[in-house]
Amino acid sequence: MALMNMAKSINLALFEAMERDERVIVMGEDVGPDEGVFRITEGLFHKFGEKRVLDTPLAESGIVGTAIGMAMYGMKPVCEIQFSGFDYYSFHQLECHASRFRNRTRGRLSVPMVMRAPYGGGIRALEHHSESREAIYAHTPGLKVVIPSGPRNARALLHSAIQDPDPVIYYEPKAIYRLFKEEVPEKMETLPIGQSNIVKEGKDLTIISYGASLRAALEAVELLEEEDGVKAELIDLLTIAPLDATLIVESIKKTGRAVIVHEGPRTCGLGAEVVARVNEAAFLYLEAPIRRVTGFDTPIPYFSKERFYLPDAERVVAACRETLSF
Amino acid sequence: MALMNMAKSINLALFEAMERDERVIVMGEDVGPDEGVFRITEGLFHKFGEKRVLDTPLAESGIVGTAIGMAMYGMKPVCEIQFSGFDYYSFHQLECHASRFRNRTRGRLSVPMVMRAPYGGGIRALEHHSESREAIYAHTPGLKVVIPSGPRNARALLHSAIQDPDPVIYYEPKAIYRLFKEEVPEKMETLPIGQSNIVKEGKDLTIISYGASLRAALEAVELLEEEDGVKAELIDLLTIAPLDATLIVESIKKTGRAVIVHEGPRTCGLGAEVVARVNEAAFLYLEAPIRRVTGFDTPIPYFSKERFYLPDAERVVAACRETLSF
Amino acid sequence: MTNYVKYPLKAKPNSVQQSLKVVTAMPRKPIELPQIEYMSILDEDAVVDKALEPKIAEEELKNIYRYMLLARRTDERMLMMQRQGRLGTFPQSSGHEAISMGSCIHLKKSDWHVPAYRELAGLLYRGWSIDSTLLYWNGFEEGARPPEGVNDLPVCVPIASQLLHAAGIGMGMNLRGEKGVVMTYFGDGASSEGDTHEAMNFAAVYQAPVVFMCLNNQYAISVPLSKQMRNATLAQRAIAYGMPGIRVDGNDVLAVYVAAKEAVERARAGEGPTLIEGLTYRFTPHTTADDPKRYRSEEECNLWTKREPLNRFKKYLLNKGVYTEAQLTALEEELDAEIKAAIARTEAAAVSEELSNPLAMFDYLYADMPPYLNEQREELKSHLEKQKAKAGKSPQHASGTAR
Amino acid sequence: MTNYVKYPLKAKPNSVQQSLKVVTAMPRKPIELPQIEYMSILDEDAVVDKALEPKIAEEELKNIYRYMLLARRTDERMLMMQRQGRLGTFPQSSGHEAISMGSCIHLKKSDWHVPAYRELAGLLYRGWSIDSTLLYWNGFEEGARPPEGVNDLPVCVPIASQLLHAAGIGMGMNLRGEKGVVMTYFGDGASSEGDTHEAMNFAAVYQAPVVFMCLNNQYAISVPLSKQMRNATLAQRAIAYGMPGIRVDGNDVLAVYVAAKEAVERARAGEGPTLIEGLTYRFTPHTTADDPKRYRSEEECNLWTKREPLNRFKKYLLNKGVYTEAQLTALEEELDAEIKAAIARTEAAAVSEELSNPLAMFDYLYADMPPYLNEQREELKSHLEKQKAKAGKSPQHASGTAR
Ligand SMILES: Cc1ncc(C[n+]2csc(CCOP(=O)(O)OP(=O)(O)O)c2C)c(N)n1
Ligand SMILES: Cc1ncc(C[n+]2csc(CCOP(=O)(O)OP(=O)(O)O)c2C)c(N)n1
Ligand SMILES: [Mg+2]
Ligand SMILES: [Mg+2]
Repeated sequence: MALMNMAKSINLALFEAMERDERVIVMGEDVGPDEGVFRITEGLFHKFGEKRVLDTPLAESGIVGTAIGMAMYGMKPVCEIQFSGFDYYSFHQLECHASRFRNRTRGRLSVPMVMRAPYGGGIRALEHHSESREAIYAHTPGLKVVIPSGPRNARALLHSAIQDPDPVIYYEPKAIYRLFKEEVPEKMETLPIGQSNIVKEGKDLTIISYGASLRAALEAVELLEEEDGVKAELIDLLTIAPLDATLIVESIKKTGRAVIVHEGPRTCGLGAEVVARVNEAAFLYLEAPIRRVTGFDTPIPYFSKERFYLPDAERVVAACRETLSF
Repeated sequence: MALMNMAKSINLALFEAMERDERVIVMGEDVGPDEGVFRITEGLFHKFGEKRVLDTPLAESGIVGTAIGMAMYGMKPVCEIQFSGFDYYSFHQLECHASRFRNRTRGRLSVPMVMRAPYGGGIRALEHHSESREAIYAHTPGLKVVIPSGPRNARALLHSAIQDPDPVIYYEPKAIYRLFKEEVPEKMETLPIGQSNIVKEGKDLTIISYGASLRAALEAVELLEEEDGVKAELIDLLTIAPLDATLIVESIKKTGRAVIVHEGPRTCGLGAEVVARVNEAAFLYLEAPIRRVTGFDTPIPYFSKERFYLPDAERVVAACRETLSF
Repeated sequence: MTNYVKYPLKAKPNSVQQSLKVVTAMPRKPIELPQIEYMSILDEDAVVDKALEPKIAEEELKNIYRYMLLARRTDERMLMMQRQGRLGTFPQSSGHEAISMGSCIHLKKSDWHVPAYRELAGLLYRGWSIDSTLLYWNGFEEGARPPEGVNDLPVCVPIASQLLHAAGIGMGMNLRGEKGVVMTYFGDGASSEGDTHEAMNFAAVYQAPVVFMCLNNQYAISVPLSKQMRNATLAQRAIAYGMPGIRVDGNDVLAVYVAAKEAVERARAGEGPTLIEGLTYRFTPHTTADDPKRYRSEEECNLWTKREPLNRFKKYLLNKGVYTEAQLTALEEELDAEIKAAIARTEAAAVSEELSNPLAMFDYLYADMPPYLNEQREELKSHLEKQKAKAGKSPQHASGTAR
Repeated sequence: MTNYVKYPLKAKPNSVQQSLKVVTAMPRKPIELPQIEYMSILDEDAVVDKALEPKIAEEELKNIYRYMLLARRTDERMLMMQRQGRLGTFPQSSGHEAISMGSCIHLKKSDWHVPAYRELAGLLYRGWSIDSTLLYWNGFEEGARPPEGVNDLPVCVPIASQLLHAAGIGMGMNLRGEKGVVMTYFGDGASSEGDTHEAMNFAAVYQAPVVFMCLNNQYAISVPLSKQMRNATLAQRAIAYGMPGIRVDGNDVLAVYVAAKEAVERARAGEGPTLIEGLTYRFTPHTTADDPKRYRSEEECNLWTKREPLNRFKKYLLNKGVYTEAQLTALEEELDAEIKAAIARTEAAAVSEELSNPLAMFDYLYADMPPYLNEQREELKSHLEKQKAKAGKSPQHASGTAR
C-alpha cells in the first residue's frame, strides 16, 4: 500500500502497464522530457526512452490518427491530448475510424488504444482548458468512456482501459489530480469497464455523479445527513459509456428519487441519458422528477467566474431538497 | 405558389437570400459549376458568379474556419459540408470559435454563418454518408440547430438561419430531398428558430420527431388511427436547439404519453434530452414512460441493411402501443 | 512505498539538436533546397526511353499487366451492373491502374497497403477477391474485411484520414525495429486536407517507411487543380517536410515503377518517407452518380483518355514480345470468366442467411457486447420476428416506409 | 411558377485552366521552383548592413521602439504579479517584440490583425489597452473584447485555428473587392496543425491578402524544432502553396520590417499571401507554469538571450541619434507610470459590480437569449441570492467546495 494522489496513481499505472506489456507506448505533446504539462508521464521517458515515449508534433489529429495506425499494427498506444478542449481537432479520427474498424472489418482489425485527456474546470486555467464534453464520446458508438474520481480507481481504470481490446477514452478530472491522497494497493488492480460504484449507501434518494463533481456530491451527502437527516445513496459512475444502467436503476427503485450531478453542459449531456434510462426502466418507482445539477448551456466562463458554473455542494443540496419535498 | 420538392425549395431559399442580401455567399466542395452533389446550389454559380459561389479546396476545417473569418468580416457565409459525416473534421472550428466569438468578445464580434449539410440515411449511400449526429451540435452552447421536414419549412427555416445573427447548423434530411412536393408560397417566408410545430393534433399520446423520421411518424399516426382508433398528436421539432420545450410540455400535459422518434444513436441523443425536459416540467402528467424509437447505438450499417437501423412506422407504432397500454 | 513506484523520477534534460545554425552573415541569401524532378519513361505512343527503362523480369511484367487488366475489366463490368441496379454508387478505378500497380508491386506480403478508393488493381494484386469489391460497393461490410494474412486496410471513405494510419503503421515499424514498408494513396483533392499535412509531417519527423502515392487525376469531383491549389505540382510539397519528392507520368507504369522502387528502397534502408505524385486523369465520372459534363469539356477528357495507362503498357509488352496477341486474348477470356464467377458467387452470397442478417450490426462493434447493446439487439430481433410473423399473414412488406 | 424560380438553371461548363502542361520529353528533369531567402540586417551587436537598411522615418522608429518596450515592461510586471498571485498563468511575450512590431507597423487601421498569444506589442500598438491584457490573463472575458474601431481578433488559444479566420477575412476582402491586408501570427509548433496547412492553401488559392508571420522560437512548450519537423526551415513551406516565403532573423526588427513591408505591398497589390518565418527564441518559460530546465540547457538559453531584439534595436536607435540616453530614461518612466496606472485601474475594475457579475455568462452567448438559457440564468440568479442571504447569516463562503 502507498498513499498517493491521482496524478501519481495515473503515472503509476502507465509505468506498470509499460513494464508488463512492451506493446504499450505513450505519445502526445510534451509527454517526453517535460513529463507532461501535469507531470502525468513523470519518469517514463527516462525509463523507457524515446521509442516508447513519443513527444509528437503539435497536431491532435496526427496523434490520434497515427495511434490508430499503431494500434492496428499491433501496438497499444496510450495517447495524451494535452487538454480535452483540443480533442475536437481529432474527433473525426475517433468517430470515423477508432470506433469503427472492428465493425467495418467484421472483427478482422481492431483498435486497442487509449486516449487520455485532462478535462473539466476548477484550476483557474485559460479558455478551452476547462471543458467537460464527455457526452460527445458517450454518444459515439464503438467507444468506451471512463472517468476516475480518485487515486485508486484511476489506476485500476487505466489498467482496464489499456487492457481493453477496443478504444477507450480516459478522461482525467484535472481539478482533483492533486487534491487528495488515497491508499493504493501494491498489487496491480483493474476495475471492470461498465461497472459503477455505490460510494455510500442510502435510502432516501440517489445522487449520481462522476469525476470532480463527485466531490461536490460527497459534500452534499454529508450536508444532507447533518442538516436534514437524509440518507442519500451516492453512485460514482466511473464508466460513462457503456452506462451501468442496472446499478442506477436498482438504486432508484430503492430510493424513488434521484439527482444527477456533472459539470458538462446540460442539454444532451450525461444527465439526460440517465434520466431517459431510468424513465424507461423504473418509471413506476419514481416519486419525483430527476433533477440535473450540471454546467449551464454556455461555454464555461473564464476563470474569474468558473466556480459559478461548476456544480457545488450547495447547488446539489438545493436540488436534493427540492426532489425530496416534491 | 409553386409545387416543388425540398431540394428545389432549399435551392430557392439560397437564391432568394443571395438576391436580397449581397453579403450572403455560398461556399463548399463542388457547389460551383457542379451545383452540389445533390444539386442544391443549382443555378447559383451561373447567376452570382465565382465571387459569391465558391468552390473550395477539399478541407472541411478550411471551409468552416474561413467562413468564420468572413462572417466576422461582415459577410454571411452559407457553407456546405458535402455530407454531415465529414463535419467532424471542422467541429473544432465550430466548438472553439463560431459558437463563442460573441460571448468571448462580450458582444463586440459575432459569427452570422450557416453550416448546411445533408444528413441521415435512406439513400443507399456509402459508409460515412448516412450519419445523424445532430445531438453533438445541440450539446454545443452557442450554436442553433434546425432541421426541416419538407419543402415549405425548409425554405422558410433556411431564410431564418441566414438572417440569424448567430451561427446556425442547418441539417438537411437527404432522404426526403426529392421524396415529395409541396406548395411553396411565392412570398418569401421565415420560420422562427426555436419554435416547433404541431403537425397533427391529438389527445391520446404525443409523437415527437423531426427530419426524415417524421415520415415514419406520420405513417404511424395514420396506422394508429386506422387500426387502433388512437388519436396521436404529432410534433415536428424543426429546431433541435434551442428546444421548444413549452410546446412539447404542453402537449404531453394534455396526452400524458409520448414517443420520440429520430434516427441518430440513442445514447445522449435528442430523445434523451426531450425525456429529461419533460421529466422536469411535466412529471406529474406522465402516465407512462416516454419511449425512444431511434437509431441503435452502432454506426449506421452499410446500405444493404440500413433500413433495419432507421426507425420505420412499424417500430413507432409498436412503441406507441406499448406506451398506450402501459 | 512499493516496488511499483521505485523507478527513476527525473529525466535527463534533453540535449536539443539544433539542426538550425544561425546565419550571421547579413546579406539576403538563398536557402539551399532539394530538387524535385519530373520523370516519364513510356510515352503515350508506347515509345520507351531506353536510358531510363527499368529491367523488370517477365513474370513481374505479366503480373503487373494482369492486375491492371483485371481491375479495368472488373471496373467496366461493375459499371454495367450499377446501371442495372445491381450495385450501389461507386468510384471507378479505370485510368488509375498504373499508379496502383506500379507502386504496390514492390511490396512484400508483410508490408502494408493503405488504399484510398481507386486502387482496385492493387487490392486484387494484394489478395483481395473480386467478391469483396462487389460486396463492398453493394453495401456489405463483409467487403471491407481484409483477407487473412494480408496487411491491408480496406477502402477509406473519409478523405485523407487513412494517411495518418499509414504514418502510424510506419512509425510502429520503426519503434519496434521491424523492417517493412507502408504504401498509401490519396488524391489531388485529398492533398488539401489537414490530415494529409499532419501525416506527411509525422512520417518525416519519425522517418517512417511510408510511400505517399498521390493520384493527381486533376479533379476532386468537379473541382479542378487550379481551384485546389496554387502550387504548380504536388510533388514540391515534399520540400515542406524535408522528404524526397518526385512527379511522374501517372499513366506510365514504368515511371511509377521506377519512382516507387527508389522510394521503397529508401524506406527499407531506414531513410524515411517519400512523396510521389502520379499525374493522370480521371476519364470516367467521379462516381456513377456524377455528371462530368457539368464542369469540364469533352475535348479535355478525350485528350487525356488517349493517354490512359493500360493501352500503352499493352503495346509495350507486345513490342517487347512478353505477350502475343493470342496470349492476350486468352488472358482477357480467363479474367472475364473470373469476374463472371465472382459476380455469380456474390449475388448468391448477398441473399444468403449469413450476409443478410441485420443483427450483425451489433455483433462486431466491441470484442465483448455491452449489456445495453445486447438489449438493443434483442429489441431489433423481436421486432423482426414480429414483422416476419405478420408478413406471413399479409403480403405487404414491412420496410415499405416512404424512404 | 413564381418569379423566384425563373433564374437560369444551367451553369456553363467551366473551362478548366490547366496550369499543368504535360511534359512529354522523357528524361528525368528538375521542376523549376522559387527561391527561399534568409535575411538579417541588424546583427546582435547592433551592426547594421547598410545596403539592406530600410529608410524608416524617425517617428515610425520611435513608435516601433515604444511599443516593443511597453510590451516588454508590461510582460515583466505581469510576471511579478503572477508570482504574487495577482494574475493567472500566462505566456510571456518577451523576446517576440521584433516580430510583432516589425510586421504590424505596416498595417493601416482598417487592416486586420489576427494574433496568436505572444503579440502583446502589436496589440498595444493596435489600440488595445494594457488593461485588457491584464483582465484577459486574469480570467475576464472583457479582456478579449476588441476596442471599438479596431479590426483585431483577440488572443487565440486553440493553436493554429486563428489562421483560418485570417484567411477568411482576406478572402472576404477579395470577394468584396475591398482593399486591405490581414496580418496573422503562429508558432513553430502551430505549423504542424492541419489548420495551418488549410489556411495557407486557402489563402493561396484565393490569393487572399494575408501575411502569415511565423514566430519560430524553436520550441512548442518543451518540444524542440527537431521533433516538430524534418524540414530545415519553415519558410520553405511557402513552396508547398505557391506563395513567396522568406526566413528572417526574428530578433532583428529591421529584417522583419523589410520582409513584412514587401509582403504587405504584395498583398495590397493583389498578389496574394506570403509566409515569413522569424527565427527567434523563447528565452522565458512557455508560460508561468512551465519549467524549461526539464528540456533544455541553460547554455542554449543564455546564448539566445543575448540575441534578444530589444537591446540591439535600442543600440541602433542610440547610434543613429534617434534617442538620447536621457530620453530613453524618460520613456521608461513614462511607460512605467502607464503600466502602474493600468494595474490600479484593472484591480479596481475586477471587483466592480459590472465585471464580477457571474450572470454575464448567459448574456452574450446569443444576440437574443433563448428561453431555456434565461431559465438557467434565473436558476443561477436565485441560487446566488440564496447564498447571499445565507452568507449574511454565516461567515462561511458558499464556494468553499474542495476545488
Ligand atoms: C473528408 C471528406 N470530405 C468530402 C468527401 C466527399 N468526397 C468524396 S471523393 C471527393 C473528391 C476527392 O478528390 P481526390 O482526392 O482528388 O480523389 P479522386 O476522387 O479524384 O480520386 C469528395 C469531396 C469525403 N469522402 N471525405
Ligand atoms: C490545439 C491546441 N493544442 C494544444 C494546445 C496546448 N498548447 C498551448 S501553447 C502550445 C505550444 C505552442 O507552440 P508554438 O506554436 O511553437 O508557439 P509558442 O508557444 O512557442 O509561441 C501547446 C501545445 C493548444 N493551446 N491548442
Ligand atoms: Mg482527384
Ligand atoms: Mg514555438
